[in-house]
Amino acid sequence: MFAIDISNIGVTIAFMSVLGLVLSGVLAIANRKLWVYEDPRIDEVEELLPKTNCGACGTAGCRPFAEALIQGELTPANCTVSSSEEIDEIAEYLGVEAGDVVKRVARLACAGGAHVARQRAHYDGLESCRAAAMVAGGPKSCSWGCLGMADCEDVCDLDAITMDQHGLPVVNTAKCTACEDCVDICPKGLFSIQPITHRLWVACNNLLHDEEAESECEVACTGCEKCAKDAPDGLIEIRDNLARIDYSKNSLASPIPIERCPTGAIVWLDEVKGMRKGIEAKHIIREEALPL
Amino acid sequence: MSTAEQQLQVPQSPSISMMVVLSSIAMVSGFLVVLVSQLTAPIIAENQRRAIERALVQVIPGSVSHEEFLLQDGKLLPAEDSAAGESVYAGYDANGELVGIAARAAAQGYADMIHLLYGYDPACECIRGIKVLKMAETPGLGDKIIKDADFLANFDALDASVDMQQMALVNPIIMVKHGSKQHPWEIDAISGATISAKAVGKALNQSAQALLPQLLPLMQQLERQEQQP
Amino acid sequence: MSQRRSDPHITWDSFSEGLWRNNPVFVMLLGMCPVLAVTNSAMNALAMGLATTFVLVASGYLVSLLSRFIPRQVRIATYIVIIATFVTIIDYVIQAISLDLYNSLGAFIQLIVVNCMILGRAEAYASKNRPMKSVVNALGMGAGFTFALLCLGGVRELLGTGALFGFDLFGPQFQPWVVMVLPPGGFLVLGAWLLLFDWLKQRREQKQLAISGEQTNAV
Amino acid sequence: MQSDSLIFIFLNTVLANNFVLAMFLGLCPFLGVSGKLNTAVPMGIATMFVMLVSSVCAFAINKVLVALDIEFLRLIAYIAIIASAVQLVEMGLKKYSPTLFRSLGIFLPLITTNCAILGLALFQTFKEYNFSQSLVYAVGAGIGFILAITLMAGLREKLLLSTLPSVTQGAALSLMLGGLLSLTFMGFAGLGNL
Amino acid sequence: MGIFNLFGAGTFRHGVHPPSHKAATAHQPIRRLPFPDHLVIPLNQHIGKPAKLLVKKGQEVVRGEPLASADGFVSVPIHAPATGRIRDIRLMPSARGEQAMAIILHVYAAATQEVLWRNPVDPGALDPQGMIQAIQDTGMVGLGGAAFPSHVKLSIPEEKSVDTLVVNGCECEPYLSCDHRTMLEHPRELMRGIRYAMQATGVSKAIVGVEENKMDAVKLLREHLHAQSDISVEAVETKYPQGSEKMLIKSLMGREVPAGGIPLDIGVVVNNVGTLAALGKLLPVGEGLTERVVTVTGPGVEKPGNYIIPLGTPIGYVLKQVGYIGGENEFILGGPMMGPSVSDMETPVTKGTSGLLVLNEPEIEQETRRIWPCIKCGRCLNACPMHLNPAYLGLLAAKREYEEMAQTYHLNDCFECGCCSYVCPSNIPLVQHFRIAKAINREQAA
Amino acid sequence: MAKKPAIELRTTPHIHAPQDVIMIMRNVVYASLPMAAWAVWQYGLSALMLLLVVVASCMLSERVLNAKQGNTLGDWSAAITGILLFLTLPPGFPLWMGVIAGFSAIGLGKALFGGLGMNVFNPALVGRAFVQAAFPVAITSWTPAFFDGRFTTLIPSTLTAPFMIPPETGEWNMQVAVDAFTGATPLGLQKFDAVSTPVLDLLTGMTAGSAGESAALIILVCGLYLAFRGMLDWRIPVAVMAGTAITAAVFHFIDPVAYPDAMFMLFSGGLMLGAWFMASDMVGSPVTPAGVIIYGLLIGFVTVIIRLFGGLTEGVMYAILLGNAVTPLIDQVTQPRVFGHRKSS
Ligand SMILES: Cc1cc2nc3c(=O)[nH]c(=O)nc-3n(C[C@H](O)[C@H](O)[C@H](O)COP(=O)(O)O)c2cc1C
Ligand SMILES: Cc1cc2nc3c(=O)[nH]c(=O)nc-3n(C[C@H](O)[C@H](O)[C@H](O)COP(=O)(O)O)c2cc1C
Ligand SMILES: Cc1cc2nc3c(=O)[nH]c(=O)nc-3n(C[C@H](O)[C@H](O)[C@H](O)COP(=O)(O)O)c2cc1C
Ligand SMILES: Cc1cc2nc3c(=O)[nH]c(=O)nc-3n(C[C@H](O)[C@H](O)[C@H](O)CO)c2cc1C
Ligand code: SF4
Ligand code: SF4
Ligand code: SF4
Ligand code: SF4
Ligand code: FES
Repeated sequence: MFAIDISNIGVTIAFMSVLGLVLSGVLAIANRKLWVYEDPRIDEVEELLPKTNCGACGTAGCRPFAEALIQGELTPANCTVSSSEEIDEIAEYLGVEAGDVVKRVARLACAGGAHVARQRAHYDGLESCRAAAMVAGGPKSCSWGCLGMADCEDVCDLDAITMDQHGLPVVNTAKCTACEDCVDICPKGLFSIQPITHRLWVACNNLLHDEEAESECEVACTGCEKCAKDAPDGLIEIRDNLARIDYSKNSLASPIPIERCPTGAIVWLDEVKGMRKGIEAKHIIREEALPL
Repeated sequence: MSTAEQQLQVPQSPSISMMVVLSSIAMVSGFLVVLVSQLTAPIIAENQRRAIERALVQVIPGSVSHEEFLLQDGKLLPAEDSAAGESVYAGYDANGELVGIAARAAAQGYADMIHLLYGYDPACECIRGIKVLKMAETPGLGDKIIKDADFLANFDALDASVDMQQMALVNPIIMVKHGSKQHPWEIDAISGATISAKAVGKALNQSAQALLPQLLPLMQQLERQEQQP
Repeated sequence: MSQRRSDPHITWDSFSEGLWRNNPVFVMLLGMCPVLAVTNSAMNALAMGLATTFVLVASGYLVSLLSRFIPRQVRIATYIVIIATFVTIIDYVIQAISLDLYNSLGAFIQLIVVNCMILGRAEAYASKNRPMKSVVNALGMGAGFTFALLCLGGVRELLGTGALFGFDLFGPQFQPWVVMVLPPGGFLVLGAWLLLFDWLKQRREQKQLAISGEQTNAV
Repeated sequence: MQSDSLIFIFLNTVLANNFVLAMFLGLCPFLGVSGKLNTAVPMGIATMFVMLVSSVCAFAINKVLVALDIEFLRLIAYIAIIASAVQLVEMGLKKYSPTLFRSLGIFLPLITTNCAILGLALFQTFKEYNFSQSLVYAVGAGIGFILAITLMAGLREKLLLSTLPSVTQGAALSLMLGGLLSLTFMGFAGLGNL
Repeated sequence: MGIFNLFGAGTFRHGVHPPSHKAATAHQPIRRLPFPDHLVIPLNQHIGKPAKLLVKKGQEVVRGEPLASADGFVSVPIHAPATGRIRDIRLMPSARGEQAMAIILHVYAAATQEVLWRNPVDPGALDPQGMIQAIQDTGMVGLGGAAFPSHVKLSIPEEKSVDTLVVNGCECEPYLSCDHRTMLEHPRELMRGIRYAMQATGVSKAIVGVEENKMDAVKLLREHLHAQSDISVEAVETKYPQGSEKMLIKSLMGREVPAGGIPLDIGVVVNNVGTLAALGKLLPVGEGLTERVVTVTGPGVEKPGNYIIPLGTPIGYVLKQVGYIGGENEFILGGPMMGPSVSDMETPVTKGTSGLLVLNEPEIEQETRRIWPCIKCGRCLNACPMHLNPAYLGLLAAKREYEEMAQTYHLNDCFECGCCSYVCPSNIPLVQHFRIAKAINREQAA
Repeated sequence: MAKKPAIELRTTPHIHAPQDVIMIMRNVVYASLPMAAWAVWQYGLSALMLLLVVVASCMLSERVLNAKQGNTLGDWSAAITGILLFLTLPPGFPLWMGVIAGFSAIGLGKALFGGLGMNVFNPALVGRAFVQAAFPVAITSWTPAFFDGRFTTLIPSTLTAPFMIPPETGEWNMQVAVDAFTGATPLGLQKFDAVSTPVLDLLTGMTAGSAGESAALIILVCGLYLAFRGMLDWRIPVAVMAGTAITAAVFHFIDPVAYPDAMFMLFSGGLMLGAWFMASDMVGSPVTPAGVIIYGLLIGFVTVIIRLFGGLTEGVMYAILLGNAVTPLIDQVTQPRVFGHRKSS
């Protein structure tokens, strides 16, 4: 029953070797005749990829993906098929840039949460600071202060910003990568990127003075100049009724200038205890929003 | 970059080793495949034969042994010659008497082609049974052509007598709506699977119209061939 | 190719990787065509899974053995020839075992050749690892693939026909959900499995977040 | 309509037995490269092109194999030759028409290892199509693929603008969409039968 | 002439038909409001560079005296609306939201309506150049709402040629009727102003476009024309935003202002009837623009009507004069479709303020509706006079795809008319989205 | 909640057209109730039970699956989905299958994509397409209208035990049918037996079919009500009907014997219901003015093609789903020419 047909085997082997020869021959010739210069790194990166050509990365296959990687359009992690070690390897090959020397983070120049800052009106519309700012500057009395509608939280891809119970954004400095997205989106320009070593901080942006400022917000900078007087020479200056810190003299900074601030608009950012206000600062224990 | 420079950069690919490697691997795999195919060929042939056998028993009631012929240009040839032609199976009872012949038919069903085998009884000039060989109809709907007892009962004795001129069937096999079968050459359709059922009818009609008029004059050959061994 | 720095030892992970963490179907979404096409019954799924595993293991072994000798330009062609050889072999073997099974799997046995997973594994793993390690990994991948196929095939057969591996479970009066064994069923059931896994994953992540969440607000 | 007439073959492969939505062929690109219309459409066109090439190759090779009585080598021969032919086309494109290469060529390697191509070659052989039927089959399959992937890409682009529930993003959504499209295409089942 | 004119009143495609609410004010003559005790006079009441301050804190000024001078060509001077003393120069809330520099003028109780400072010219003797200068000296800006310096608009660059002056008397915003009343009460000034504008631009033809709901004004104006006049008065369909210059030109002349272009590009200059009437009144006597007609109306106002109000009058004072019903209110400067709402009662009436609309509780309740997701109903597409696709723009905005909005969907052609938001059944604040998108695109480009 | 400050800040425009989503949806419910009532009048208690079960299933699914967005039942859209889904089912459809239909309509058709307005396919039709593919026999089992005792007895398949095969209704049909009830829809009769049904019967619902598809006249009146109130875009149904009529007329012209005329095509099957209430669902249809016309014509064309040449007797549902699938492409190629631009770019 299991008769072996020798001639058939012969034909098979002949066919296969001819096939192999022809194919490799054609490829070899094509390789010479049709060769085009390409970035050699593409080959190298492609080598590191799984070459399943599955298209899961959204490109047309592993080679286009490699090209996109080299052009920086995509990141190695876009390849869902590679294991994390493989991804690391590719990232290493491509050379990820070295980390920052001093970490920089986003800082907010306002502390006027709903419990201390007054509202002038009721805003009704798109829940967005940008949108609200375009309607008569927003419902807040203070024209400079945080509107608390979380555009910054929304744009932060790293989830580094969360809104606290008074509607103020809190930056998680561990997650913040100083990408400036929040700086760009805030309609009031309240965010700035600061080296994390800048610890003396004016948490207000209001340009009114005295009672006018205080009537709008209990933690406003009133321009009373106490901090400027207590600080070492030139570290703090009052311009347009607002205290301004000259960070080129950051080495002189200490918690001393915050001590006599009556509203607590100038603060010291402690590594462990977080935001600290001076002893003179009004103690605010109210939790609910201020009435109109 | 000038053409000359470009030429310079052409990599010196190891063409010879490419060819050697690819063709030797191709050779080896060719060898493996041919071995496996030759080893399995008889088993597969046996499997197929048994499958056909089983089907033939179903469509030619009372048959115990079968013989395959090829119908080509109005002549019957033994199946061994691998010449092209329509396969026709003759079924014999225990006494070696011809009890029926079977042939394949096919038509487009709901989803894809329906291939079937049907048995023809020369005695009653009717179709005695069908067996679906291959289909892709919807389970639960189209597959009633296999499972529905009422439908299959149509083929207990489906009239397929050939007219005088031996050119065509006297009455073409037709499909009628469920529950309205009146003549022995009509098939009662399945409600809910009209299309699949119709395809069966169409396949039978086409095949019987083409095959039976050719085959009937050769009936003697079928019997005679059997008596030889 | 200087970056070949994989650990030469066979570890549990070289096997288990394909089972769950990098499951070829649920995670990597490779070889979708056979996954959806043949899973209208658990039996088909099992057969397909085993056939694929066979090809995966055999070609993985051979590729790993030969990869040093194969020039870059003909690598893909060679791998494909190797894979196609094993696929042809398994194709004939299945025909020899059962024609019914062969018929219900259709052309998809032959289409194992183009299952991206096999070529992908040959390239990405077998060509960079020792033969035995490749075999272990291929076994894991194959097992993961088979498992996934069974997940799909089981649900589709159960709802689509009321049976599992051909055993009637709900009695003759059960109304089958024909859609499950039809093409849309394939898409929808796999989609549903993925939804389920995603949902479970998200719930787990949320729980973890809830645990670690308290510390995040410190400035 | 005759089931081997060219028009039937065409309609059937485009709609009723759409390669992607009814036959489960070419799902990897269908799921992977359907995120954006401006990649999906070239991908579809390139696939159709490769289908034509492989249909012709397969038809020729099959004649040789049958003549030599070595049909069991069909699979190996088909895949090896299709892969090489596509690689050749790719290199040629890259050399002689970089623009076309950039828009279509980059998809070629992805397509080679895709079931739709080999499936087409195998099915046309199983169905014993003659040369013109094979060509029409290839064109139909190609157009069917373009149709499916374009619809899918359109839907996915539209859904980019929706607020999807967090669990339905990514592959699960693509599969569900594929399922609904496939459900839609069931309406074409049996088209041309009557 | 556009083909639309073959079928009755000219019009443009799309737009909306909000209820007009004009009856409360349209039939009452314009009245004058007394001076408040102080005026808040912002330095940037116009588009362009803010005016340059001429006065100091504590200085005394007389009505009509320049307080600030034009700072460059695209800028206009500001004249004292009343006699009094400069109390302060400081940041004050503006209608736009940010705090802006403003002069606080303490008005003497004895101050009279008499204008004590003027610089008369003889319009007949002026060449176009001189005419432009004279117009700039009046501090005239577009009173239609945009407050664009009129002299800039009327000075035609060498390389351009203009053939038509379109006078915009549509007043398509609901509630407002100041232009209507101006046409009825000051047709002579208006005609004179049209002549000046024609003289400055050198055009040979002027068309006054008036919506069909003001046929009395059409009739009256036509009575002031001779049979063969180069000025004509045409009625156009009553539809918002018919008064937008692009739409009005389309309706009257069938011409389309090219995208990103201005009417000048197709040989047209558009001025509001109020602008030209004021010009006709001020230019010959050489007075500055110190007051304007404002429609004060809305369900929250006791005595709705059109009032001549000195520029700088805080809206709180205006409301006290006309009497307003308290409770929950919304204060809108201008019409309900385009006017910004304000929250500070010190916000002054400025050159661009055409109306003061007070909505109260029932209207607010009715308009404060839940925002649903876009249901792709396409109503916004059928409303947008610019034929944009606000639905997709809105969806893209929600995903912050601002660049694509501008590049693929022509965001920058949107002039924020609000038709799309008006019809949106899902109450999507589309215009608000678009403003944000434009602002962010501008910032990114800068 | 704190008391609202007395000054309100809102953005332009400060006024809105009176129709909002809830109002539109509520009116669609009103407009679909007469059709549902007619179906109940025709088929009696079974239809009523099916209506209630399907609507309840849709609303419950909406409540559970869209829980993240709060209670979204108030927008009425789930109720519409339920009613319209009911209208597309055969009146004797087993109740348990009705539950599945409702669940898949909301689950697969809507919640998966994020709820109201986000879906790409018409939810009711997704539900029906799902059960049609799942239970193809039950969904093509028609029962006669106006049978005696329809308000006291149930169609035997209605109360099938969950997950079980419904009993054959053929025999029961014979018993209750006043005149010989064939159990075939006008389209089925036309297609398989070349028997055509008078248009008058089609208009008044004296034919077999889905619960709500069989009275074209009522559908037309309800649809026109919505169109006149501006609640639906009249161009869509008109385009669908035009597409159907033109295609049918062309084929009828080619071969009047084999292909029925345009009137029959327009008033048979679910075309009226589909055109007025389902193709017109704005969520799945194009937004552009030119797009809706193309969309409608395409639906009409595909419907006729499936009816004439497909394996199925009815194609409206698949045509609309296809139209939904093509909608994003139509939207892309029919962006309006922006004012002041030479040609759309
Ligand atoms: C999911 C699905 C699968 C179907 N499968 C089949 C099938 O396999 N065979 C068939 O003849 N009709 C099939 N049909 C067609 C319908 O049942 C069709 O209405 C019927 O064949 C003709 O109606 P009638 O027989 O009730 O007159 C299918 C329909 C659907 C929706
Ligand atoms: C930056 C800018 C430059 C303009 N330049 C001119 C100009 O040179 N000539 C002119 O006639 N109008 C000019 N305009 C005025 C516009 O054409 C238009 O009349 C003005 O923006 C007010 O339009 P509106 O009232 O329709 O909103 C300019 C407007 C802006 C904002
Ligand atoms: C949506 C919209 C509606 C407008 N409606 C009017 C109007 O009703 N009356 C009017 O005089 N100007 C209206 N304008 C302003 C005109 O476009 C144009 O700027 C003005 O007529 C120019 O005249 P001016 O510079 O004298 O103000 C509208 C502008 C926009 C964008
Ligand atoms: C005119 C009109 C037609 C509608 N048609 C349907 C429909 O066919 N199916 C459906 O599920 N909902 C329909 N709805 C309701 C609603 O739009 C639908 O549930 C949305 O698709 C949900 O996002 C319709 C609503 C309107 C206003
Ligand atoms: S910081 Fe700026 S963006 Fe963030 S909530 Fe406050 S106003 Fe909004
Ligand atoms: S006063 Fe200062 S702290 Fe208070 S809201 Fe304004 S900016 Fe913020
Ligand atoms: S606001 Fe812009 S988008 Fe909306 S209708 Fe007006 S021009 Fe069109
Ligand atoms: S009007 Fe509103 S709901 Fe309708 S399409 Fe436009 S944005 Fe969407
Ligand atoms: S498995 Fe079919 S294309 Fe990848």
